[in-house]
Amino acid sequence: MAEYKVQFEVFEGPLDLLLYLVKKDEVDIYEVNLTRIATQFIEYIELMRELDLQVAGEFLVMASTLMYIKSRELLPVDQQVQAEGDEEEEDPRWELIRQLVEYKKFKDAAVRLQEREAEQENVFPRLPGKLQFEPASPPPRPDVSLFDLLNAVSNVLKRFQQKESGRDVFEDKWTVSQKIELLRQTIAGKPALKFSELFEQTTSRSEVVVTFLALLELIRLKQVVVCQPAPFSEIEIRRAPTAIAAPATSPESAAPVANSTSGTSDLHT
Amino acid sequence: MELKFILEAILFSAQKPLSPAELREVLVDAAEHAEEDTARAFKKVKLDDVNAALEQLAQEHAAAARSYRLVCVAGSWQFVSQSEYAPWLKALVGEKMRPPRLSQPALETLAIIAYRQPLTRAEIEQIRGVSVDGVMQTLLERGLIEQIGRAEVIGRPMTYGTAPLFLEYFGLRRLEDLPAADELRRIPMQKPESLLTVEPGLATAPPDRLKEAGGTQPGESGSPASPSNGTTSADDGAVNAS
Amino acid sequence: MELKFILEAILFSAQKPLSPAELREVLVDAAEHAEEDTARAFKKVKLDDVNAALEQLAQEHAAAARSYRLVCVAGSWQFVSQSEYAPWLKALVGEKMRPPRLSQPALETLAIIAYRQPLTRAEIEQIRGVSVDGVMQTLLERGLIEQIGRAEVIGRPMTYGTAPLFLEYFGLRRLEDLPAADELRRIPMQKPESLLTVEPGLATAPPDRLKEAGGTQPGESGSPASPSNGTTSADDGAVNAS
Repeated sequence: MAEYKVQFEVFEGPLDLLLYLVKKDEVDIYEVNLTRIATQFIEYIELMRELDLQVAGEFLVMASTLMYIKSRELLPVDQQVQAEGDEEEEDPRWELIRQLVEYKKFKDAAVRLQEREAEQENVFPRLPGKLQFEPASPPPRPDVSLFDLLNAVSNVLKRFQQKESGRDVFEDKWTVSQKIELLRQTIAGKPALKFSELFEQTTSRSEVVVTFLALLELIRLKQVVVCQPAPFSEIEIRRAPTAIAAPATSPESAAPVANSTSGTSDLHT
Repeated sequence: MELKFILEAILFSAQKPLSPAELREVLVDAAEHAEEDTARAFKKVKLDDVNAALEQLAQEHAAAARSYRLVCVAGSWQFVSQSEYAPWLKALVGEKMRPPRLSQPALETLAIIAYRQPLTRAEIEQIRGVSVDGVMQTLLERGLIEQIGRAEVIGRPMTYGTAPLFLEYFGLRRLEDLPAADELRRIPMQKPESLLTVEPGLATAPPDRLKEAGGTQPGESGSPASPSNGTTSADDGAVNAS
Repeated sequence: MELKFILEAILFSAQKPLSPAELREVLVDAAEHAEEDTARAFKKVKLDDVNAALEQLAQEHAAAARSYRLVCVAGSWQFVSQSEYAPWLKALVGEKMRPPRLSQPALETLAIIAYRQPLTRAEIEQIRGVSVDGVMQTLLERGLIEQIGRAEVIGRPMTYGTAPLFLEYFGLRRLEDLPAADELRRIPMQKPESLLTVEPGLATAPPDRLKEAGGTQPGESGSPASPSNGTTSADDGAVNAS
C-alpha cells in the first residue's frame, strides 16, 4: 500500500495513471480490459482520499467517465452500443483509448526530448581563440595605397588641364610615350628609382603630369611596380620582377604597394 | 579554391554559429576587400551553393568519424565535439552553463507544443488531460515557447508554438528534425465517415482503422501510428502490436 | 576510447595552444573528476604516449588535406587554418577593421584636400566641378579629414585639412612627404590667373605656412575662387568679396 503513495505523486494526471495501469497489465492498449482498469483506477482514487492526498479535479472527471464505461459493460450484450461505428453515439471506450494512445505518444516524445536535453549538456561547441593576423602592417590597414592617392591627383590634374582653354597640355617637349621610353631607360639602369627623382628634371607642370601619366601607363603594362618599402618611407619605382631575376633591393622589405594589405598570413587561432 | 573548404575554414575560425546568409556575407566581403583573385571569385556566390557545400561538408565530417562534427542548429552551422568526449572537455573548460533540466510535465507539454504547433492551451490540456497553467508559465519564462497568434474560434484564444531557443536548447536543426516528427505532427486526417466525433487535432486514428492499416494495408499512410514508422521505444510495442 | 581522439577533442575546443604536459594534465584531471570509466582509463597516461598520439594526429590531419592542420609551435599544439584562407578569415574578423575602399570621387577629393589644405568646401567643389557633400561626409566620418578653421572671408566658411589618421593611412611621416608635394602644389588649379587672390603659380603655400597665413593674415587667405567659374553657392560670393 505504501507503494501507491509514491506512485501517486509522480502521476502527471489521470491519463498518466491510466497508462501506468495499462502497462501493469502488460497487454496492448487496444486489448486492455477497460472494466478492470476502471475498477483499479477508482480504487486508486479512493486510496488517495484515504491518504488525505488532494485529488485533482481531472482525476474525478476521469473516474466518472470510467464508471460510465463500466456501467455500460454490465448491460446485456444486446443492449450494448455497437462498436462498429454505425451508431450515432460513439463508444466512449474508444474515445478514451484514442486519448490514451495519443497521450502515450507525447509521453514518449517527451522522453526523447529529455534524452536530447541531457545529450546537449555534453556537446561542446568549438570556441576557437580569436584570430590573430601577424602584425604585418599597422592596425588601421590602409585599403588604398599612396599610389591610389597619386592616381587621384593625376586624374584631377588631367581634368583640370583639359578644362584650360586653348592651353595645350602637352605643349612642352614631352609626350607621354616619350616619357614612357625615358622612364624605361632610366629604370633599366638601376634597381630602383625614388619617386622624387622622377620629377628632378621636370621643368614645367605639364611635364609633371606627363611623367605621372607615363608612370601610370608603365604600371598598367606591368613594366614597373611601385613600392613603398616601409611605412613612412618614400615611394620607389622598380622594374617588374618578371623581366629578369630581380637583383633589386631586399625583397621582403619592398612589397608592392598594391599588395601591402595582404601582409603575411600565418594564421594562429 | 573550393567553396566547401572556404566555408569550412570560416566556420573553423568563427566565434559563433553562422547561418548560410552570414557565410555568404563573409564571402562577399572578402571579394570586395581582398586583393586575391581567389577571393573575388565568390563575389556573387549563390545561397543554394553555400547550402549545398555545407551539406557536403557535414557529410564528410560525419564520414570521417573524428572527435568533432559539423552541425546545423536552428539554421546556423558550427563545429561541435562529439558528446562522448565531454569528460575531458569539462576538465578543460568546466561544466557548461545550462539552466536546470526541465521537469516531466514541462517536457510533455513542450513535446505537445513542438509537434502540434500552433495550438491553444485548451488543446494542450485536452491531450495531457490536466491543466497546464504552471508549466506553460515556466516554458514561456524560459523562452522555449511563445505566443504565436490567435485561434479563429469563439473567444479567439492564444495559440502557442516553440520559440527559436527551443531548437538551440535541444540541438535541433529545425522542427522537421524532431524525432518521429512525421508520426506525431498534426496530420490532416481523413475522418472515417462513420466516426464523425474524431477530433481534428488528434492524429491517432480509431483502433479499428489502425488495425486495418497496420495489419493489412500499410499503404494507407493516413494512419500515422502504423508499425512501419513506429519509434524504437520499447513501450511502443504496447501501442502498436495488434 | 582512443587517446588520439581525446587529445583531438581537447585541442579542437581549446582556446589556446596546449603543450603535451598540459594535455596530460587535462587527462589526469578528467580521470579524477569524471564518473565515466572511459575517463579513468587515462589516469596514468605517459607523456610519451601523448606525444606519439599527437604526432599521429598531425599526420592524419595533414593527410586529410582539409582547410586546417594540427601543428606544433614552440612545443604547444593547436589547430590552425591554412594560410590560403586568409582573405575570408580577415573578412570574418575584420568587418569593422577594414571599411570599404574609398571611392574614386572620395580619393580625388582627399587628394585635393591633402595637397591644397586648408581650403573651403566651395574651393574643393570648384576644382572638382561637382558637389562634394557626400564624399566630404564620408571622409569626415572615416577620420581622414577634419575641420581646421575658418576662412577669413565673408561668411567665414569652414576650412578643411587632412586629419592625423590621413598620414597613418597612407604611411606618411608628414605632409611634406606627400609625393611630389612641391611640384603638385605649385600647379595652379584655378583660372583665370588674373582673378586669383594670391600670386599665380603658387596657389597655396605649404600647409604649415598656410595655417599661419590663414590665421594671421586675412588678406592672404589663399582664396582662389573666382566669380567667373565658381559655383553658385552663397559661399562663393563670400569668398570673392574679400
